Amino acid sequence: MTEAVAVQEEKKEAPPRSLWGEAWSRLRKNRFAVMSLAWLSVIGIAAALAPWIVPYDPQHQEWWTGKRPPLYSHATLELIMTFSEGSAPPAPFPSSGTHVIKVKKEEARTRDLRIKVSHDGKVEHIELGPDLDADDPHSESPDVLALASGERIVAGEGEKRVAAAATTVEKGKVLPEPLAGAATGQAVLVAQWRKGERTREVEARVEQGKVASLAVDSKPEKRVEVAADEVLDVALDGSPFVHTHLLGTDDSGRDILSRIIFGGRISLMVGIVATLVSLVIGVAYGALSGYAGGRTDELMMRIVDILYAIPFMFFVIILLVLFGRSLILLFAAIGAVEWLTMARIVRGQVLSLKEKEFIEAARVSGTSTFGIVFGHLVPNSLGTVIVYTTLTIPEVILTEAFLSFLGLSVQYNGQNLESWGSLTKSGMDLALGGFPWLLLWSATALSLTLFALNFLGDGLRDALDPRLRGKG
Amino acid sequence: MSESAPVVLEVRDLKTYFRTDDGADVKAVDGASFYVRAGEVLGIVGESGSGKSVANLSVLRLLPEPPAHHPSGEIFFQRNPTQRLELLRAPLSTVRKLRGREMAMIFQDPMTSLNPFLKVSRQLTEVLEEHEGTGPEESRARALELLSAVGIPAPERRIDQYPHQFSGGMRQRVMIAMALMCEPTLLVADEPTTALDVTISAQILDLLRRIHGERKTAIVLITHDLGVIAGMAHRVAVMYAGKVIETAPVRELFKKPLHPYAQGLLASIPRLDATRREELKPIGGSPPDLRAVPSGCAFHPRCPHRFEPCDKKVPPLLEVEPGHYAACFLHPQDKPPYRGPEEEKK
Amino acid sequence: MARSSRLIAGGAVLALLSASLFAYCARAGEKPKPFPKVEILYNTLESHRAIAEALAQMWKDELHVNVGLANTEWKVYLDKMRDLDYQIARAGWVFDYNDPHNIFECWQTGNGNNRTGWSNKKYDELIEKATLVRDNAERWKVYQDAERLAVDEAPILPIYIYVNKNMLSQKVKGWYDNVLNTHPYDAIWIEEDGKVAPPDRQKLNFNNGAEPQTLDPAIMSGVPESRIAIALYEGLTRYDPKDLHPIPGVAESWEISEDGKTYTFHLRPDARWSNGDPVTASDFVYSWLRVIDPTQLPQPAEYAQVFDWIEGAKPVIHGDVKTCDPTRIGLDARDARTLVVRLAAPCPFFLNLCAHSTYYPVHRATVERHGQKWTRPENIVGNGPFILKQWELSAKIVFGPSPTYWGHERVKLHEITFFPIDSQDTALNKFLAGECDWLDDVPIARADEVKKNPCFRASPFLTIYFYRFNCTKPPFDDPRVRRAFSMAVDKKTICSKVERFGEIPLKGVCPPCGNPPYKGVPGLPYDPEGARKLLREAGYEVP
Amino acid sequence: MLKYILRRLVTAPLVIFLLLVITFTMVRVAPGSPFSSEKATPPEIQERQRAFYHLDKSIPVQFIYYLGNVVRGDLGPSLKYKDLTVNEIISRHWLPSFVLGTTAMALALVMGMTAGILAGLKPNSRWDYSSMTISMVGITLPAFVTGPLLVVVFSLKLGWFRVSGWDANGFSKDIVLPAITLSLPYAARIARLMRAGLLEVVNQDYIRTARAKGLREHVVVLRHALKGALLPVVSFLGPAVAFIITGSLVVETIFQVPGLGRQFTQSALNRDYGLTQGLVVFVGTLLVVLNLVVDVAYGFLDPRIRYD
Repeated sequence: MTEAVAVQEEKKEAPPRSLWGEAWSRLRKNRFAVMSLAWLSVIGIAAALAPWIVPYDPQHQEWWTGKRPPLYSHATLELIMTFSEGSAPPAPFPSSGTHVIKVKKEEARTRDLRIKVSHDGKVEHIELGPDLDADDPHSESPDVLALASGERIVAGEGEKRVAAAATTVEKGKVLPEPLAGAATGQAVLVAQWRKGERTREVEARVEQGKVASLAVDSKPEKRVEVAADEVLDVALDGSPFVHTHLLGTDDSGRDILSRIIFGGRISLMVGIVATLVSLVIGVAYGALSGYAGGRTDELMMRIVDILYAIPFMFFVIILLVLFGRSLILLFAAIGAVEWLTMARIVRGQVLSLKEKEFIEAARVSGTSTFGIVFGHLVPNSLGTVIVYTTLTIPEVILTEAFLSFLGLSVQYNGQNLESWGSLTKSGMDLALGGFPWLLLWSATALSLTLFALNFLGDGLRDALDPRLRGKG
Repeated sequence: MSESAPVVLEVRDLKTYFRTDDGADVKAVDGASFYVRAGEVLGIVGESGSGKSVANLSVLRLLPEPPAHHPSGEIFFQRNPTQRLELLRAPLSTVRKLRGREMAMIFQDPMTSLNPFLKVSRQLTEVLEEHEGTGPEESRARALELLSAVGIPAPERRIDQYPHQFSGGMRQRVMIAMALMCEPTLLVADEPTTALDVTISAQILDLLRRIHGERKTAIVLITHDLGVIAGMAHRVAVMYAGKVIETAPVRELFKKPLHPYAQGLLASIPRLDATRREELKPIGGSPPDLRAVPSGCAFHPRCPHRFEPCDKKVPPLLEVEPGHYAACFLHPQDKPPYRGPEEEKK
Repeated sequence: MARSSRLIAGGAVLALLSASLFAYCARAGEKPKPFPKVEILYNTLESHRAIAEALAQMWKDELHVNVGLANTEWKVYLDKMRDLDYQIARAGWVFDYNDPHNIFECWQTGNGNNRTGWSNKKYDELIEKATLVRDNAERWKVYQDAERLAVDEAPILPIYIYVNKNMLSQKVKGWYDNVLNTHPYDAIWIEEDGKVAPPDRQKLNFNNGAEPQTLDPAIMSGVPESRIAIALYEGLTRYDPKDLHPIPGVAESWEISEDGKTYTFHLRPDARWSNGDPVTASDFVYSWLRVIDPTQLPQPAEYAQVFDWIEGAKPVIHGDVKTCDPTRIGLDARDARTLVVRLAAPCPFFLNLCAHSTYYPVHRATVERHGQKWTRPENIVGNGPFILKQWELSAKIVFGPSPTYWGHERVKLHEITFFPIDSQDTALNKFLAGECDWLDDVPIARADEVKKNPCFRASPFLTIYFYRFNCTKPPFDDPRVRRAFSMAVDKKTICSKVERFGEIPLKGVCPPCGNPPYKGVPGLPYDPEGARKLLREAGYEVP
Repeated sequence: MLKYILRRLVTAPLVIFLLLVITFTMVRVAPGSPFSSEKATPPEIQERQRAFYHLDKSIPVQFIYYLGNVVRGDLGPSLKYKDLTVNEIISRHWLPSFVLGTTAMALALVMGMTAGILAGLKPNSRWDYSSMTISMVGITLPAFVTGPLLVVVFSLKLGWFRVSGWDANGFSKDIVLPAITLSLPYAARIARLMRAGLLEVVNQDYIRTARAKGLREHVVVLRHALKGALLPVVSFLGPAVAFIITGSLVVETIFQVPGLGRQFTQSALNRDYGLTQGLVVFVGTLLVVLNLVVDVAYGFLDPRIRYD
């Protein structure tokens, strides 16, 4: 196809479009590459903005709501909220659905139980809070529960304290009075919180979605603020404050969506930074080796061969063990291993490039070796390097996942931030026990991102390599 | 060459376009017509990018479709006195059976056109085995015979070597031997000597000439080198920007080129038979961008004689002198237009 | 989500503001200082991490302390513990024998297992005193005094008592839940349709969890090894399969002297090695000396210190006496069937020790003939109810009944196969597919599924989970701080929500164990308010 | 050729020596002792253990001592498995890894090449998209996800295979699931390399020549295109074969294959110096030999490459 090639050469001269501009226009036609790019942008932005966009704190555990399916809602109050009369409370409130009632024993210490009541007023689930049943370790979810008289119930229609007579709550039965009011009545919020040394109570009566009246320690108030970590106890009658976990919760009751967003942060960071490390070392090494040529080149490549023979995982494990499990170290360790291939590729590029006329010209005009290597040779092999980079990132992400399998997950700032790899690993364990969504979401996020990176790499290669044009 | 010899190949108004990524068409061949008779050597000449190779690759249907496509044109191939095939619309399987057996092709670069992974013997014998079902020993004997015919010394030894062990000239000889394995009626030689140095090139041309002399194969010889044409072809077709702009018996053309482009071509080559030192005159400008061919006569931006109609209308290919056609407004426009070999006979 | 994210954002801003205000006030004020950042050290496992995360959140919620987690790899973790290079670290203790002494001695000053830097003279004295008390009920009282001290000063944060998480096929009989999770194979049989299965189906497949490091009882130390050892060897005593009290093994009877320091064992006449040789008193003397004398064993015995009790052994084991003179060690083979053991001090649980793997005998001639290779299947000679038949490295170890065992008529199992499967998930799957009859552990992640399975057997296990405080460095050099941290932990939630197999909250430092059962003292209560108060007393700012 | 192989074999010991120096220092510099355990061992006993394994000497002396043994073919004792030597551990674990690895590699080649050829012949066709999408799944799903899923479906639900197990005699049904799990990512990579290789080769002049000769399409592909397209696959196979037959930690853990892969990480985590070093020597040697084999195979595939 000599003519066709000639045609392309002419084409390049005629309208002065840059190589990159052309590559970009070709890339845009690759539907998969564009979709990949879109997905990666979404993930990238989500990861970058993670602390601001996650619906919940990814580390906050609510043990009583562990392993709940997607779209699960439950009631807790843990955010800072401002109530003011006449305005809507700061969350969907009230809504229909199931209810959680808290009962407080007349004792110094906070002890509670949760009774989940279905829409028709029947008791669906009874759960005991910590220490309520200190004597019997095995009765964590009783079917029948007797409440002695004198126990305070912090819930009820229009009333915050009902001195109950002895009452029996039974699964599947309609909730007895006075608890029943909680399920059917209008929404009343009773919150206890600590202000300084004192414990105070706020009561917000909500009608038709608006705060109708507000009282602090039974005294009317126009406006009140409750901070998250000050909340001692919350009871809602009518409908609970809804915490919706879009993707469900994990075994400690943490929000999966938030964890996945933060996990992406770790996985992508590991992938990108480690690849950058490998890029810097590999490009410099490969370019110098290829440019030097001769014995130096042979020696340098021999060293690469030797390093290739070091079993890779072993190397990383030893490094991690040796210097603790920091994120930075993981970057360095993986990058230090991955640069080998990069060096070989860059060297090959430089070998073929350095015979070209423009290098000759640069040399004749007295450019320094450094200038030639980093000013001319490296920029001209950028296309290949970029393609390889997009293919290295998924490799690194997978390597990190593998390390998670070994329990060598990374740590950052003393927090155990789970990457997609380790989320998938722990999800796998739980999925086998009948909680498939724990695996599904993280595995999907991981797979889709690796998919996208690979497709993007392929698309870039096709776009940057004119030989495949017309085929690709 | 007798004018009554049967026409082996006739190309009529062939258009071969390549669809590009942004949907535009590159018009590599844009209405070319030419023909070749049995036993005749047709030279096709033109600059790089003039469409001569693409036209011939279209004949063998070797261009990947897409991106190549043919908005118009017919290609007739005379298989035998009774069977005449139109190749553009024939099923690809039919065309495939013709390739190598009745139409063979020799490519420009012998360095890349032979498969580096296979022994020469394999690459030669497979042609016969494919088309004639010949057994391995017989094929090998035929291959050896042809290798010595194309002048490869010690063929017994060399047949079991790999292409990289051959020099460029030797490889082109192998290519020629390969093309001749089935005694084709038509041989397309696409710039067979361009990649070779001058002495080797002369040897290869000698070889082609000898083969033509012995076997009377019809040859389409594609080249940009008029010297090659002068030494081998009977008739010449000059192509520019995908069109044949002038066609004539070789002597006529060399004696009196009619199109300014052909004139320019002739002026730009040194002539061994020149009696006095002439100055070489290169053609100014550069070949057109095939995505945006100049309007009217594609050559007009470079033409020293351009005048009023040149950039408006496309000049038709007319019989300016008997048997000598040209497409240029410099010549009288009342001459009969080109109608192919059938019309000529009438 | 949109609204809640706005909430979060607002919350974050407010939190930031209040935090800076707080910091400002704290700096402006004089005495109370903010509590420094605390780091929890734990190792590798998923379950350790879950508990560390729970603790971090509890301390954060109740005490407003900033807590970080540090996950380290096992060997590094051990080094850090040894060097006291931590603030709070997770720990566990598997009892070697069923006696409270096993855990109480750990907190003595200078004990290798202390690893908290905690030192209390009075405690040390109490523990020393306890070993001299012969009556267990009396002894328990001494321990209770000691435990009160430990609870009060809180060098450790006790969390829970483990449960055995066995999965046992219902066709396996003669297997009893017990606190050491030790199950002598000579008592086990396979039942089919309510009847004893025919011999060719008397097969037990057990996942041992790891490849044994050695089959030489003198140098073995781990649980997988000891599970194999009780099939291969038999000590002077052995465990009762139900309640683990020592019952006659090779010794058919024994006498204990008045001062509790001299034991005279009478060996049974029909005790035989698997090659037919009789098991004699001098076999025991040889085997025990082999452990005591460091020059005898090719590899040093890790567990040699369990022989510290024997007269004259301690200085030899710990290198104070360079050469071992056998006559100065309190072992005496009076005749082939009488072994006299003299102890350096009365040991109330010496009969339990006699059932420990390090006290097992080895066959002298075999050891001397084959050297280090004596444990190979083709060489090994044991005196236990089973003999080694096949050993495929990392795949399985197969035992068959020993025809020379004195109680071979009791043994019903025809074949025992030990798998070294270290992946709990694989092991559980193998059990569910019927390829395995007994697992001694299950993955926590699959608790819900496992607990529904009728084959699941949970029972208290004499192993405790706790956290160590580094008592040598601030802030945990202050007992009030340690107490505060202990009181802010809701063990109940950890047991029921983080661990999920009915682990029992551990109040004091010692679980109920021994015979009659030792009852501990009440530990620190769960009292966040009290915890905050303590922390304030210790001079820290608590909101 | 023979000279080239000999020359490469001569440099091999040097490579292994360097490897040994690196690992030897690395394991000794790493924190943590092989003898530390959850229950404290008296320091005197630990001292005795160190002396027994010559760890009380200076590192250069240890190294020279170790090197002397290695030269004699003795990789020394294992610090963890006290009854066994490193030679024994390796010799009794390499076969399952090798059998599993070669089976998986064969499977990967068959699956990968089929998919790659299908995709490469008709780029952007339905075949292309489906086989490339499947291979993407192979690349992106970690083995610790695919393995257990296969177990759940084929062992627990269908009961076709055992959950885990390994027949000491070599091949049995037990190999199916681990081999599939292990082969998937490799198959996927081979498919992609094969496709890219084909796309590149198909644009070469000599393929046009083959077409001009009138060869049928499958002859063009199988005889003319495949060999050239295989080159990138072959260079990938070099390190891949070495890693696949020295065992995959994940697959060996999930299916409890008694192979070398797990020994690798376990020995490092246990600080079993002897076993770690021994494994590095073994795998290093294997890697050197396999790289050589690949280079030689390359020479057979591509007649243009000459070794001198």
